[in-house]
Amino acid sequence: MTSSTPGQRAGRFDMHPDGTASHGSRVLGSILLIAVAIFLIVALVASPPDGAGADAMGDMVRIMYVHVPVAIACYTAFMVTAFASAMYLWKRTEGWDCLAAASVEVGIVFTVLTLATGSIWGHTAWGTWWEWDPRLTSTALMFVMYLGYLALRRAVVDPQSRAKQAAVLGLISFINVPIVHYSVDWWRSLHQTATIGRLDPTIDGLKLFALLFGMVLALLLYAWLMLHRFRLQWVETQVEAKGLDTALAERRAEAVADGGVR
Amino acid sequence: MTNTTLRSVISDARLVAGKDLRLEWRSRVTLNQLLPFALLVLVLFAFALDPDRSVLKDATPGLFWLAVLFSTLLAIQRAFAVETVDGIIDALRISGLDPAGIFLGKAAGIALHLLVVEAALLVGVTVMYGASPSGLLLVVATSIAATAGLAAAGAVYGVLAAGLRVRDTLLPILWLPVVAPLLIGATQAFGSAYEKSSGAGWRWCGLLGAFAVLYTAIGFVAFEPLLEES
Amino acid sequence: MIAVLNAMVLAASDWSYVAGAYIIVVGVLATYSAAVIIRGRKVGKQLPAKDRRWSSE
Amino acid sequence: MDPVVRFRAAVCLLGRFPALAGVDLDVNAGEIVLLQGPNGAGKTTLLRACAGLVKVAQGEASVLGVNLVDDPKAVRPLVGLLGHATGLYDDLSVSENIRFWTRAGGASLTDADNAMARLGLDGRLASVPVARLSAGQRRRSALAVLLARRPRLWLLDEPHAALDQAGRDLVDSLMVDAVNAGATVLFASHELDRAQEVADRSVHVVGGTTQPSGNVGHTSEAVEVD
Repeated sequence: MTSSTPGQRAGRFDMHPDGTASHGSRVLGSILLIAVAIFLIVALVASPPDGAGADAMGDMVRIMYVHVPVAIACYTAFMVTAFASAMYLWKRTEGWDCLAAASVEVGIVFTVLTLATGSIWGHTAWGTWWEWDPRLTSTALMFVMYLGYLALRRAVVDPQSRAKQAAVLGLISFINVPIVHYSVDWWRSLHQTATIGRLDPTIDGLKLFALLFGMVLALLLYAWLMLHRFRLQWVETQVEAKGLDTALAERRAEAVADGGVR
Repeated sequence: MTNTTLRSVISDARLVAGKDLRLEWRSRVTLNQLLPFALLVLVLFAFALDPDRSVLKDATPGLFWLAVLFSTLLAIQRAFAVETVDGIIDALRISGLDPAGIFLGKAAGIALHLLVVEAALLVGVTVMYGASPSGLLLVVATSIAATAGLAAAGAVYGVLAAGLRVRDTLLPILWLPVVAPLLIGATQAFGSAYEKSSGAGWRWCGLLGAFAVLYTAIGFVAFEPLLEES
Repeated sequence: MIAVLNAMVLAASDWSYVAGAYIIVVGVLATYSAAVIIRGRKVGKQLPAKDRRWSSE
Repeated sequence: MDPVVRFRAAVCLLGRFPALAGVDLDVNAGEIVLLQGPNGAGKTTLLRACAGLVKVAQGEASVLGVNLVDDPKAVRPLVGLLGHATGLYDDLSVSENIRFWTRAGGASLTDADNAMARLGLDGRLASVPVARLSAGQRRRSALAVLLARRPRLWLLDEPHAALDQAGRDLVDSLMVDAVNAGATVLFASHELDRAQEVADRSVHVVGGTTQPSGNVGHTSEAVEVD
């Protein structure tokens, strides 16, 4: 599927000449599209509702099949950021900085989804849109922390300073995640009342399959999004840096324009 | 070798902290601005909640530490505002001071300012909210541990934001989520201290101490690269 | 806003929660993917194809 | 003997702007070298690069045997930089500032006192907060800090600016004393008449590059006025 000559095979299977797509991302994307369709059928139609015991969840259990996977994807994303930040501080190559930055943005999208599905899930369990559940609360704090990371990136102009400061922040933020989580956990466990309890349904058979399928799918979706987002970040960095040769020439030209002095 | 390094770090820290205290003595920013601000926050809480003392009294631990948190933000901003004018950051980089020493010195300076604020707030909640602690030792220990953590994290995030044009708005969003565990721990520990059951309180106090140690370690490592780029 | 949500919720069954959750997840991911790809095309124009290693197969 | 400052095709970036776009520079031990050139030519960046405050992105650069490309921080304890900013705390007095920065650099308080005396800051001025000083007095205080630190390479950015006649004479004699004590001086100035008298030679900086240097007298036709 070469698309070197636009128009020859113009169609929706052609890659955009300027885009971030590659052959690999195309293949992965197509597989994912089919997989998502299958997943939706498994999760919403094929799998049975949770129906055993007094606190059975009924159809609500289906929210689990997306909530848990997106939560795993968001933690994975921030783990990748921490790793890439450490690698940047070691190697000082812009690729690691791009990876860290891209992963934070994708991670934030998954965090929003985690919070949204968690809140919807919670509404049936607790009757309110927000309850001070440890996992939800610490995820919300994590969300703000990584928004701060992006805000810092936007605030620093110099590319090298930005990369270094962001890398340090990316590492520290990741250390903070478990601290925040456990402190909120202990805080809630002191106040835990009977009405607030996490409903952990027993999951097996097709339900377990739907959950595992969702997890694999979420991680693959993360990988596919990262392919595009990383390339976008890379292109942005290159466009920033591209000016250097021109800028050097322009700067030296000042000397020539001024060169009559010698 | 490491021993002499540590000694030079500590002597640099004392130099920087001494300079900060002298600056405070000359400018009186904490005395004239930070203390009134903290007490003002206590009054505002009363307006917001209820003039009825029982509500305020029950909420004293949380309100106390919220007031401390807001005051700390101002203290951090002040601590790094004096370092970012007129080429002082360059002078610090070139000075020969160990960055870890600068970190410790700045954190110690912030911590001392905070302890003064906390002492005033303690009097404030006793007089205005009618809350007097039963476990005074726990109150003192909690204040010291939490202050160390707030100051250490504050110095790390303070220098991170120091050189930026948006530092005043960026610092709260970066720093407040990080010290949320401190707010929880200190409030819980104070809760026990004010209600005579200080068993769980000491555990929270230990958590605060662990946080302080962790952030001091982070500061030792992270301050140098951050000072270079701010 | 919350009142509207609550009213909707009262009238609906479990399935509306489930549908809501799935619509949000699929919708947000699709929108974000599209946004990233469109941004990539826009920014990519400023860079010659040889600097985008993935574009030449 | 290796030169104290050695730059070869050195490029320094400020953000994305190449403030230095290929500098060649040699300064030998014991020289007083004047950097001249129009505003925005890169003189300040060149001095800051020598102090290890600006990274050298391309080319070669070493100062006092320290490779600035690999480890710019290592040069900092060896040099003294007087920039446009003075690096003084407004709320502290002159002597408190000088003593703080002197001790920070590991020098003794006697050095601080001697430096203050040399710059005429030991009298009434010593206890005045820096915020109340005039621009010239601030500069004298910053010079005292530099003197007390006993750097091996003096980097002075417009040292004559804001100073009165006596102050300018003092700067010149400080430079000569520094060189007599074994140090090297690199300074930028627009006051060429005065600067060329004290300098051994001058280097022309334009558009982030250096023009080949000559003796001061021979480049006098290159004098520019801004």
